[in-house]
Amino acid sequence: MNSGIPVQYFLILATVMFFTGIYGFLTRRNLITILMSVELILNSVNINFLAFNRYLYPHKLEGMFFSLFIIAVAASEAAVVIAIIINIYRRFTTINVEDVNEMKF
Amino acid sequence: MASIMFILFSAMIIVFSILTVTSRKILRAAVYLLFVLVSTSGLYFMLNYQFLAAVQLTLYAGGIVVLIIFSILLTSHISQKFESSGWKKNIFSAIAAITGAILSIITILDYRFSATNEAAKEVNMRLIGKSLLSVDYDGYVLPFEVISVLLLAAMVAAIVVAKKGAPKTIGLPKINQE
Amino acid sequence: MSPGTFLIMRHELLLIAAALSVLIAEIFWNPEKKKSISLFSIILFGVVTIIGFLPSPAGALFGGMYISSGARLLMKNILNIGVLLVFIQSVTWLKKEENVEKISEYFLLLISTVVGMNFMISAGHFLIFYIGIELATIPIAALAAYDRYRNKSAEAGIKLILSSALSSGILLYGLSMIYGTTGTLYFTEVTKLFGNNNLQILGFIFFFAGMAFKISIVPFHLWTADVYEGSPVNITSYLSVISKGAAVFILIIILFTVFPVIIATWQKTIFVTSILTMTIANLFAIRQQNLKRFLAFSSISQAGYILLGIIGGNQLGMASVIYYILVYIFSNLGAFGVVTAISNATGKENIDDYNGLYQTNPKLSLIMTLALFSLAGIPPVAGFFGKFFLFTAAAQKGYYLLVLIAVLNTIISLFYYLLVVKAMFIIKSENPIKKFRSDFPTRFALGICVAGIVITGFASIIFEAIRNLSFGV
Amino acid sequence: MINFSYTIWIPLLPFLMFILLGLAGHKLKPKLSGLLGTGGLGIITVLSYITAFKYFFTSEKVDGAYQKITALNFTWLQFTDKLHIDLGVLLDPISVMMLVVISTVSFMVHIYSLGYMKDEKGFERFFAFLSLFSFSMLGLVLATNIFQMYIFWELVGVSSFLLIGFYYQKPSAVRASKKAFIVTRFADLGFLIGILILSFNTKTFDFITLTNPAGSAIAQGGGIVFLGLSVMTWSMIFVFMGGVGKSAMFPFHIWLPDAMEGPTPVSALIHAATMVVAGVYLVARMFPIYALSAPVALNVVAWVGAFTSLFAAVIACTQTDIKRVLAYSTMSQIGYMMLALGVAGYGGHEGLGYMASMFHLFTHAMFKALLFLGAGAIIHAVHSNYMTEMGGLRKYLPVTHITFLIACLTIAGIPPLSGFFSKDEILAAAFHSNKLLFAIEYAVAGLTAFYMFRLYFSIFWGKDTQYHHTPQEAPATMTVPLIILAVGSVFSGIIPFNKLVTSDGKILESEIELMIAIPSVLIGLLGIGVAYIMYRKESAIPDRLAATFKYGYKWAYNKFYIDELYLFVTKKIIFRYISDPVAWFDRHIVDGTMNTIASVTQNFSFRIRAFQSGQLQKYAFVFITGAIMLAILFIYLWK
Amino acid sequence: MDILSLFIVIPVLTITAIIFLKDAHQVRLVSAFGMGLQLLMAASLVFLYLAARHAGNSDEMLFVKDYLWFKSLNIHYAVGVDGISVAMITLTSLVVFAGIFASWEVEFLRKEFFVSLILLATGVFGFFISIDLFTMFLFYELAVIPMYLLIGIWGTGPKEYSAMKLTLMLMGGSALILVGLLGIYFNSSPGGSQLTFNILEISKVVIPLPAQRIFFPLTFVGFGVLGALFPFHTWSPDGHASAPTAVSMLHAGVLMKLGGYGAFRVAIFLMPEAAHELSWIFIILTSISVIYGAFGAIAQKDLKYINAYSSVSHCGLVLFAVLMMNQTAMNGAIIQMISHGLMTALFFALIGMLYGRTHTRMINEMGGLMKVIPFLSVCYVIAGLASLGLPGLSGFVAEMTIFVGAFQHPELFYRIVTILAVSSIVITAVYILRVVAILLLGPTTNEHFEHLTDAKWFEKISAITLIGSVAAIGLAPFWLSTMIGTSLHPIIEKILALNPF
Repeated sequence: MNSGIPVQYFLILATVMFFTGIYGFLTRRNLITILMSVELILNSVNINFLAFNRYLYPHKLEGMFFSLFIIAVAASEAAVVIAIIINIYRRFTTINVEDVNEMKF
Repeated sequence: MASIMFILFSAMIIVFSILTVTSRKILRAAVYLLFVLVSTSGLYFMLNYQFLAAVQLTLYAGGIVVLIIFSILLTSHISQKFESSGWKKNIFSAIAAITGAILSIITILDYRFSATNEAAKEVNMRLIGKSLLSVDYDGYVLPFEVISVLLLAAMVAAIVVAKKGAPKTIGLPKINQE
Repeated sequence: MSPGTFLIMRHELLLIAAALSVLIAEIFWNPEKKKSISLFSIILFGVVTIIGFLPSPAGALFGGMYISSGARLLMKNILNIGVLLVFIQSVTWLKKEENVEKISEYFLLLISTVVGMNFMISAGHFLIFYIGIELATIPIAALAAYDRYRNKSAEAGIKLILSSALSSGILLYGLSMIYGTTGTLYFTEVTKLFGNNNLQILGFIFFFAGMAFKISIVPFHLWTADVYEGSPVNITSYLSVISKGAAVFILIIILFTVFPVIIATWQKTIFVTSILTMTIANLFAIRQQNLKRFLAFSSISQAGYILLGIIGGNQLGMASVIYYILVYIFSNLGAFGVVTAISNATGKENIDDYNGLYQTNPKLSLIMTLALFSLAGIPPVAGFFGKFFLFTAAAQKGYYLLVLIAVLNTIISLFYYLLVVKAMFIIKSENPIKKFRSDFPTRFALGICVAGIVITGFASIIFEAIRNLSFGV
Repeated sequence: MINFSYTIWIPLLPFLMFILLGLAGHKLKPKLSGLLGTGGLGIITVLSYITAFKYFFTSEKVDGAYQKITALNFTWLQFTDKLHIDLGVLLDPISVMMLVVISTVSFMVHIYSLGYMKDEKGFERFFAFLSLFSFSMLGLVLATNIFQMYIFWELVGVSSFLLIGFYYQKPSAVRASKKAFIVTRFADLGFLIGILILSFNTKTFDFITLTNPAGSAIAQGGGIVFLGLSVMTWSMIFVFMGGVGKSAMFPFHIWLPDAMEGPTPVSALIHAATMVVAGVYLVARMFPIYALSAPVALNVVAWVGAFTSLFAAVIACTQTDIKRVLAYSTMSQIGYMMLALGVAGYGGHEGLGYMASMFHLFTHAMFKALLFLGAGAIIHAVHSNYMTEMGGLRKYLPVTHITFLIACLTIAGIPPLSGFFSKDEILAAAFHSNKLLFAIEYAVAGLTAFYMFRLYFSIFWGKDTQYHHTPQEAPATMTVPLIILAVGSVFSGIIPFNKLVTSDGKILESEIELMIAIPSVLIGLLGIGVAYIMYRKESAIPDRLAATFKYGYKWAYNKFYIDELYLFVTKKIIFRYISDPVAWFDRHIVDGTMNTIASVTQNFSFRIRAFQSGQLQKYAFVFITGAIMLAILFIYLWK
Repeated sequence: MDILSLFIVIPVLTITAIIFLKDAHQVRLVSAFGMGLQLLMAASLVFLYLAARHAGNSDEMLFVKDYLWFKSLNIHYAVGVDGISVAMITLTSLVVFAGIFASWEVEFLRKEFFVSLILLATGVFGFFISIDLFTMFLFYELAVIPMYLLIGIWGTGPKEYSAMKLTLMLMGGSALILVGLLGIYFNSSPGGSQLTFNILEISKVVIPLPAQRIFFPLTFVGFGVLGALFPFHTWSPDGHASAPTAVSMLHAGVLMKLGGYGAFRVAIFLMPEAAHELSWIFIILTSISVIYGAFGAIAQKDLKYINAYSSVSHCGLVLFAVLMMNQTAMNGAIIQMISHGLMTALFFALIGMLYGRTHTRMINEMGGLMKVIPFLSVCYVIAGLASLGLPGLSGFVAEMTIFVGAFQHPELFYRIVTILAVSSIVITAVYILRVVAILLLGPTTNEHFEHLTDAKWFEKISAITLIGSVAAIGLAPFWLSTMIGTSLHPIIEKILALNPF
């Protein structure tokens, strides 16, 4: 099927995507872009699961279903995050993450 | 053919991912994210997970990205440009991310994956449906049920937080406002 | 599957039923009488708690995805007790005008997190575990942001949910590696197929980092203080006791049942992180002025001690951890109960505000002292026994150095607990907190906590019962 | 065997009296408490005399030697199987002799005090303390073992402390009592160390076992050598250190002159007749060990005695406080006794010095008590201690005058008074042993006569001083003891000590050696003559002499600056260079370390607060780096 | 109910009674009654004990009661006493009794004061009757914690600082002990049978030497902190100086003895080989304590500081003697604990009473008190004399037993160190007399002092109780010495059997 492409390629792709997401999480100042970075991270994990499932363990559907549920969880998580972000916007009139630091030390 | 497609998709994914996390215009970032998600679903097609690819397109690209864009519209001006974050933060984050990536990749490449010998299952809607409702081994009815609770809770949670109520009286004394 | 087998899932089913009942009540209840939803929910949950204690069969369902055993039931029951106490403590706060219209949401969300935790504890498959852990976290984030009119509350919410999302991302990445190397996510199968190669250890470390986030282990703890401080007090106590307890439970189950092969690795991991956790948390706690923040660091350091029970990988260790969580529930809820009562009555949350408290509110001061002493591990209260058993468990495997570091850390922790005691008893104040009388639920909950703090230690039967249900690697 | 068990009452009675007066004294009438104390002492005196009679004249002798009789003994404190402190009564010639001395002098002093201390505040307290002292002193001499002796040794010390500081509101008295206690305490440290070494090597405290000439203690003790000397020698030197302290020998003599701050009867009893000779008694008690097993230590005894006697005599010539003169005289005389012991040997004619020492102890007790009581009567009359403020008192105080003169003659060694006999024996013993020591003692005899008569003439003759109040002779309670003691001083010389008190208990054949006796009398007369010339009438000779020997006089007058030396050592070295630094070290280094640990913790806690910056992304950064670090650590570094 | 457990039950009942009392005046009566009862119990315990011994009962511990508590860890609630514990219990009840009367006039939060005080006492009693290491440790910590409140609330001077320092340092000690105890526990059965916390059972096995080398120092130093072992003694001066009277009494009198007793009963008894091997290190430390404490006391001006340093010196002697590991020295150590407990309690009681009158503790601000308040002054002198080791009072007996015992040590090094330690008696005399001279004797310096009143009845009870005990031991030490000595026999035999000198 996809025998031409080794599974490692997928994994490397996912890893790069994963750490790109992490980079975004660490650097973006806007809360919404941070949320986007989280989505990137989750997506990369999905790729991993699917690649493993397809290449190595196609006799079961665990990887696929895991990805499915990750998507579902990500969706609900995103909903709550956005709700909170909106609340933050109401309270702080900004969604710059660096300004949201009333509590520290 | 497959490898060309893989190269295409993965290039898109990587490029747009990086653009997503570096673009200084938020709406553009959202659009790049959409591209990433779409490319990913392309990969899923490639891996023969058509159902999941569809879910990815509808739920992720269709749902979440739209949600994100809405919230962007609610909270920002479209053309608003961020001042770029401090270079220190960028450098250190990049170092951390690159170290992590190198570590992971080295470790992955170090490992010899071995595929199972058992026969592969043909992934089709019937199988997916059966598995989703199966209570046996490799059946996923329980997570399916649990996720419904999660979705309900998330819905309520979002409502609780976002519900707009006029701040009538605030019972807490001033001291706690700070 | 016969309907009888559902009995095994009794906890989860009852809880879901309870959650739905609250939802239905919210819909059909007379809006004027919304306040009584509190009572309704508490009674409902009390019933669930009691039923949970009835004997129940053990076994696996859904092809091994759901596992029920004596230890897991015990953990769920212990959590239920804690949740019930938190519920009772919340009543006063929920009566406040700005909260009245969200009472049922409060209970609904909390009960659903309990559902998540129960599934997490009963997980036999990483998928259930993952969904459980998310279910146990996402609603809490919303609740942390529950005080919509307080900046800090919103900040706490966003910090919690984004950190948690990051940590689940890392955890998932780790899980994906475990899946990739073993080809399965069923606990029983992973155990068999797990080796000791680098990729699996990488997967394990990332998984551990995700779990460590939930338990607030250094260096994955930084969210804790801010979230605890910003959240409403009751949510803080819920986070510090129930969420943490559940995460500890599932961590110990997974470490003992899924990863016995790499015991050497996770022992080293725990060794390093527990030293870091105890020390750093204590160092931070010394300086705190806000009591919630103070208790946050205290609870982080408690997590460090708990790791001592896990590190041995023995039956005694598991027993001591479960026992300690029980004791910790009573002690921490005792402390938070007092903080809640005072916060509700006066809105004061700083240690300085407590100056001279004993003169005006001796009972609250005594309860607080008792709770803090229990947290510090001073006899004759239960915390002493709890800590002693934890240390014994670590010493059994020869981790004397770790025990020494831990006991030296308890001295630092004693220092800051005594700072609070000093404020209440010793320092004189110009205008101390006025004398007030708490309402019945608060007093009731505090009474239970005090009884728990005092009795749990002396009544050896509790520990022995826990030990009989525990197991080692 | 004669039953001596009643002797337990001899020490016990004063103890009960002490308890009674101490607890209930302030409720009794002062006079009654005084009479109670005196009465108790009277009974003891009678008992002592009975005991002495029975012991010396009716008890059985073995081989012609007096036996050591343990009248009573019980274990008070068990250390090990062999080492235990017993309390008991040991009767042998010297302890019986001491009984007589102590009870006699003490009884006299009690009677005297009834008059002397009349109208003093704390009268009953005074008698309580006197009873305590009597108890301790009697317990000391009757001790059956060295540890019992140490116990009472300490008790004597404390009663001395209490009595010197009797006028506790007078700062000088407080200082003196403190000094006396601490100096003797330091000496007692040596005693205790000596006991420890002794007991470690001999495994016994018991005197009879220890001093048995044929016993194992003496036989084996000399064998083990430490730093060049045998352990026995070490232990005996240390034990002697205790004696040096108690008997005010050089260099621990400094407390005795100051101790004169106490009431005069106390000086008479404790600091002249009884307690200060405890050191002599101690050496005598351990004599067989000294003589047979630790000759080096015995040599030390001799030289310390000789030096002190000379040293004190020189100082005595320059002092003007009459009690101080007497105090130095006491030191000098005790030096004699020590010397005598030091030159003695065990048994036979060698033991002459031993006998002489005990003899002198006895006679000295009489005449020195007499001198002090006489001085007390004088002070009582003129309200001053300084002989420069006295003169011509013979007219006012006839009884005192006569008895004082007798005492002076006795101490000067004029025959046939008792002092002559005892001093002569000492000189003889020294002569046969070491000519240098003899020469020193010979000179001291002259000095003694000189300073005593300097005192005598200055007080009773000399210038006719005008007094504010006409001095009056003391009441009968004071003069009667003077007379009794004067009689004692005159006649005690005829007691045949050579038959009664000897080193081995056997009779010692000795007679007056004219070769030695005549010169000694002559030098005594010479001293008297010089004093007569210088002090009979007011004259300028003393001042001129003092001017001629300016530095010598100044040094002697200032007691050779030994006090200052001590002061330097205590104040400067102990306080400033040890204690204060220790206290500083404790506060700043030891405690400072603890505080530093605390502050470093706090400081560190403050430093690391940047981690908790409130920035979500920094938290995440730590999270990620933490996870990566752990992964690197456990995958590649520490697998 | 066995007699030993009553020693815990009675204080607990007293506390309960106090809590439910409405009238603040009755509080002290109830306390005095409860602790008086405790004193009677202690007296009867002495008689019961001696009677049992006389009847030929030669068990190591008498009145043993053993209840299984935590089955899985084999933790028992086990009590039992030998002569040593009986002596310590008697000491404790005496000091507590005197302490109650010494704090008769506490006004501020009286109820809480007595509750804390008796709670502390409960811990101490529990410690002394325990023969199970777990319960022993439990009671040990229980005794330490009330100190914080007692000093912090009712203390004087820099009380918060002192209280915190004291608590933390003592807890630091107990931290070491905890590790030591766990080490002992897991090595308590080299044969592989049931592990145990029971002291008697552990004493029958030989803990492997490598383990002993680790856990002996931990345990010894841990207990040594409480026993004011140099350089871990610095909590003591500040703590004592800031503590209220009764607390100083109890603390110096009893609590510090926990250290000595624990070092003896746990560290040395259970791990004699390591003790023998390592004793020289600790001998050096304790000798420093002895001398250093005494010198430290000379330079102080505050009465309580003087006494605190003196306690360092005297308690150093206890540990010193224990380390000599022979019958006589250990006997002396125990007597010294009792003796020091009584006289230092007396000291602190008197200092408290003086302070209550003169409102100062600086010796150079006082003077000539003998004339004004003779009773207290005489008591002070007696305490001082006891402290400097006057025969006829308890200090002498204790010190001499220690010195003679220590000097029997076969090795020269130990004997030389003993001589150093002996020299402390002179330094003691110096600082005691200095204080007595400045404080009590001489003319009255301050005219305000002319009108001071002498001791009240309750103060007299307090002082006389203690003086009586001090004198009783000093005059008739044999029964105490014998009682302790017979109990030491089995311990010494164990040590001798393992280390034939």
